[in-house]
Amino acid sequence: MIDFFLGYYGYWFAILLMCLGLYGAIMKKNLIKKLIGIAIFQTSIIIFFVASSSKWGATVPIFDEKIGVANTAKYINPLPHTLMLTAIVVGVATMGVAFALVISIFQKYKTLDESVLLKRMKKDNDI
Amino acid sequence: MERKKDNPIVSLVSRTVSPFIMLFALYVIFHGHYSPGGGFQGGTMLAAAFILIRLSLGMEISQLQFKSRWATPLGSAGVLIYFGTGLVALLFGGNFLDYGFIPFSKVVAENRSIGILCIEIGVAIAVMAIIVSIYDDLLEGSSDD
Amino acid sequence: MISSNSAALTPLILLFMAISIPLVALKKKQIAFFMVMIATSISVIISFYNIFRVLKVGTIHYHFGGWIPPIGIEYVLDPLSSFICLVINVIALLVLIHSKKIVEMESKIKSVPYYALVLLMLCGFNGIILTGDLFNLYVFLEICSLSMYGLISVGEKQAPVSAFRYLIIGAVGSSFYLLGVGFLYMTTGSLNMIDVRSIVPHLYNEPTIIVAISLMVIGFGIKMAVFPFHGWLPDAYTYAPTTSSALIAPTGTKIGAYAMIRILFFVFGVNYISKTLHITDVLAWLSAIGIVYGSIMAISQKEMKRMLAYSSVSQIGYIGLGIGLCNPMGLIGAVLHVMNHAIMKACLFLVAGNYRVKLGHSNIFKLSDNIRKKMPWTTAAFTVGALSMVGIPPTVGFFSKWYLVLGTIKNSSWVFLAVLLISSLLNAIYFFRVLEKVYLKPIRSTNLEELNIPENNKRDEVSSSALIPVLILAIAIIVLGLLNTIIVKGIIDKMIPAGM
Amino acid sequence: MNIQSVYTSFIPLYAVLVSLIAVPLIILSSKKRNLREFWTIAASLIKFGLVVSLVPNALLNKAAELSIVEISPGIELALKADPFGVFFALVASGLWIFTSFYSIGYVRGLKDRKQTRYFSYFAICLSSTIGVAFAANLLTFVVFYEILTIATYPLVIHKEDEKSIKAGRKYLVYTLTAGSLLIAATAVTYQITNNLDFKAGGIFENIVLSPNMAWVLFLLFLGGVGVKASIMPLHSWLPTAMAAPTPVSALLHAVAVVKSGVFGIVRVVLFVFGPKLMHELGLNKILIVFAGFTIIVASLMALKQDNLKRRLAYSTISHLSYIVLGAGLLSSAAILGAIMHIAFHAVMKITLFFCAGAIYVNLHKENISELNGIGKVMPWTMGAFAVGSIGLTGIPPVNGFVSKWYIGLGALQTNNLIALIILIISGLLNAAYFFPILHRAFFRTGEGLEGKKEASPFMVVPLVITAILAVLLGIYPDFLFHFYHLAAMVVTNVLGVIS
Repeated sequence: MIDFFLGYYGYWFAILLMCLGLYGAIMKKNLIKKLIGIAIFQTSIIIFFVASSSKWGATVPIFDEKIGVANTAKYINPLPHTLMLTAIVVGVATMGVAFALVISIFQKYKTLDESVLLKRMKKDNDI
Repeated sequence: MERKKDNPIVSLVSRTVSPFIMLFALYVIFHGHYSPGGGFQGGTMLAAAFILIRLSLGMEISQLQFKSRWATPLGSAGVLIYFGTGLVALLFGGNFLDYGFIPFSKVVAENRSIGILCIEIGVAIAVMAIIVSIYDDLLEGSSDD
Repeated sequence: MISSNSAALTPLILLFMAISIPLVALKKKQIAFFMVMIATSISVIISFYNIFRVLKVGTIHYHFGGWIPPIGIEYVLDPLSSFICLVINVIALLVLIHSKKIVEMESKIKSVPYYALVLLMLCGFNGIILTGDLFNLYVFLEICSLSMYGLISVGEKQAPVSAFRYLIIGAVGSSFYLLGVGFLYMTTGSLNMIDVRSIVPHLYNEPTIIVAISLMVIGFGIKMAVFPFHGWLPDAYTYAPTTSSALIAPTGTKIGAYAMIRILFFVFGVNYISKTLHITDVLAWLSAIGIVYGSIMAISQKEMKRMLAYSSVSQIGYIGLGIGLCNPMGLIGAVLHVMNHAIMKACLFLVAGNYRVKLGHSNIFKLSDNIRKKMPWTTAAFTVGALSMVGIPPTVGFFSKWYLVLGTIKNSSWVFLAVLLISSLLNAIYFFRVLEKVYLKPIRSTNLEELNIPENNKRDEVSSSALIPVLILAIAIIVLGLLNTIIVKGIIDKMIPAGM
Repeated sequence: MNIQSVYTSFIPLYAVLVSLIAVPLIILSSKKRNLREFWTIAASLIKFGLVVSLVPNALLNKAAELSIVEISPGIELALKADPFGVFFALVASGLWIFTSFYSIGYVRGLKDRKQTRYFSYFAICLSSTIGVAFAANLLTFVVFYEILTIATYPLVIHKEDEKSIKAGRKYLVYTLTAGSLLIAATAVTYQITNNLDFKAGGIFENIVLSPNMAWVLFLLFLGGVGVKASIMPLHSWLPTAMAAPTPVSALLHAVAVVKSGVFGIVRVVLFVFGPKLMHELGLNKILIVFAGFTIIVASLMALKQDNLKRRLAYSTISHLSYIVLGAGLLSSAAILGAIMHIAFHAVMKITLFFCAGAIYVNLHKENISELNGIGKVMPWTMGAFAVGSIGLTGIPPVNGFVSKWYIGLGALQTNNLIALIILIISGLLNAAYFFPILHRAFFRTGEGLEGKKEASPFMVVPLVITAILAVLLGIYPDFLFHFYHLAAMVVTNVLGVIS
């Protein structure tokens, strides 16, 4: 039982972060904070992948004379890391777009607080 | 966006550090294909170096180093390098991105390593340019309101 | 060389053009449009070529970098992917022809980056459709989503807010999908769809698989805007510029639908999905609710684009219902409706755009019958589209409805049958409301002495570049309706997955 | 059952397309009204000619067949001119000629706007009606049926005032709902039988069908086609739709739309379910009950209408149910009478509508209470009206008597006395709501009629001709168009007995 919690602490941490990020993305009123939530959410997924592929006593999957090709158990599966590299880049791109949007929202409505924003939008829609 | 430029410590440190960051970034890029590292990481480091200058010395000076309006074309160029490598492979009868077919030399393995190097360089340029341009856009976006 | 690589060419060409536009059109802005035309027409030609090759030689696999899957990334051209690819590219071509004058007119739009984004989005679509690799699908999903946010945000004043909302929801959705991929990779150790398909049956009773499926379905459900996840759609379509909404509304959600079909039926297998997990039942019920909800909301709208957006919600429900029925007729109906709805919605959104060009608004209550005298052809096209949405034969709308009805009866699920019929009546309500506005004089002006007053029925039709695509789509609605059997028998029958 | 031979021919397709081809011509020549009307007339004449050219073969029980395009795997958009289809097409296209002459007089008499739209949609309606008549399978039937629904809408709202727009909405609600029911029924049928081709004796002839399924299916069908046939609970769109111009009411609400409704019912009864199944499961009871109810109640409601067109509308409703009743009785004579009533009632009712329209255009009078003494002003019109009403009451020598006689005979064949009693009562009611009009017209002196003359020949000639036609058909039912033979042929095909 105990090692069900301790043995998977990487996953538990990822799940914790995930909930944190979702909470931020959904509940926070400030748009920037929403974005931070999203970022945390994506990071948690990255951590999840990396944790899933991490292994005790194994090294980076680059050929090493001391280990040799034979016992692949000594190498970490590189694929999740490369995938996460891409995921990180995607996340960066998302953040870039998101910040651009936030800036243009701020230029148009002079606020980043969602409730105020909605009020001002309603004023526009009525016109 | 009013800011103090003449802060000697900041400017001195950043001026000294940034070239080394670039150097290390280049190292990471060029050893990406047979050791940890590669285009993404190296490109990000390069961008970090540029952004450090932008942060510490302000837009005017940093424009001498790297003009904002270069960013988008440079990014496209980087992707084009990546893309071109794949296309060349395709032209020489392989599949897309099949570097083995690019005749840099006789040995296929060598072709592969050079091909992947081209890819890494392209990616690095693209990433660097894009990150810098994101930074610049955010800066001017926040400055003109 | 073309023949050997044609599978991978469409996304590559679109990507190439997308990144070379900023370089080439640096000096002359007009070049951008022509580059877009070249790119899209080439991709249309290639997708025609692909579909015929697929029909001749069967499924085509393309291995990137010569790496054999499951190690390498592969593109798969089977009837389903080639068909959807063709539909998307043709619609995109027509809408972009229409965009020639429109983009010039919209002051906020910088044409060069706009067109670059458009091509990037199309590249993402083609990639999603063609790829046979789960993670690669995620990457393309993000590419097209990001460019969609950009395309939406350059619209009216409220556009950035709706784009931001879409971004939040969309990011969460694609992250869910990524998480699902993670779970799947942890259990199966492979990312290649065909490979996973062969591995999964041994792991059917693993809870991880179930978690993965549900995460993926939620992710695609958000992209596809099935009922509970549709929140982002109406605002996004309403405030986006004309070209963007006309480009995204017909294609964007269909991509989600395609990915849903691909993942559910071609990765996890029909029987497991429908018999063991009943995910398709959940999907069908949600879609049924969405159909009714979307129609009812559409009735209560007074802005045409918003009305069309809500009707998209309900039409997506049709597709989801067809998938959820999980029988051949249902799938035929769904896939056919992907095409039909793309055509209809493109036609209607372009008409709304033409109205905006000439009147400056597309508010239903401000329309009157001299708009018909002004723009007879556009209005005729709108009529055809509307009748097709209602499902009047011999338009395409009737036939997708027909196949879906057959599917519901085959499952003897009478509730869904009732939902389909009721929704077509609701469609009739909100479309005939518009048609009455457009075709009939306002009530008071029908007394006799006003009849000999000359009205200003001067022709003021939009420019040909904006009119021809609309007319082509309107004609296609009728012709494809009459010829639907050729498509169904020739292509769609071949994409029925095993075990259905 | 004598065998029905089939030959391929394009004539049915041409018959459908003629008026569709006329539409663009009409629109193009919208400025030159004479040319425009010429197109209409030409189209109607050609169409009638084409249909007539199909009659001889139909009399030999040879059906012209043509499958145009496959619109769903295994189902084709196919036309087939079997005797029944030819019969209905003959009625519709023949009366279209009179109507087009008449409507020229009508719309010009009122200086109506949007005449181009009026004539073009008229043409579309006619082609879809012919399509309904010649439909070879259920899906084709559905397709043309829905097109007819939509094409009628612009004619119903033609006046574009509050009233007619409301009428149009009501019309759409009813007919579109019916259309969806019909689609559902068709789909269910396809699911069960995998075959939708109309077949004398029924698609379900050799298929075991659970009674519950059959009942549900039959009710679906009844809901689908019953709306246009305006069976009683579903009738209320018809009187409202009388807001349309009179020629429209005349053709569409006495001939095309409602008749394609009853045509559909007869198709369903005889060619989808088949008499055998109907009889075994007692489905025809539903028809008889609904029809009897409708006949009586509609006649009673007609009594209290003062607006002439509304009274005619209710009389239409009750007479449509004659046909349904005849089909429900399922005996040879009854079916024969029902089918003949499709034609004969059309002739008589179109005469009456023409008269109503002539009165409206000439004297701007719509209400029966205002009709005092107009018999002296418009002798020809009111004479024709008299003929029509006598016929509808069922008095020889007008044709209404013949069809009603056969239906009564059929009631006796199945010794279904209630049906017979219903027929008699409704005859009396017909007399009760028609003869007062004649009494007012001829035997009372009206005021404000000085200097008024007969309506324009454009309108009078057609209605006189139709009246004469009614009488001739009454004396000799096979006159010129072989209505009797065609009907008999249908009965033979379906029941396999010569009546």
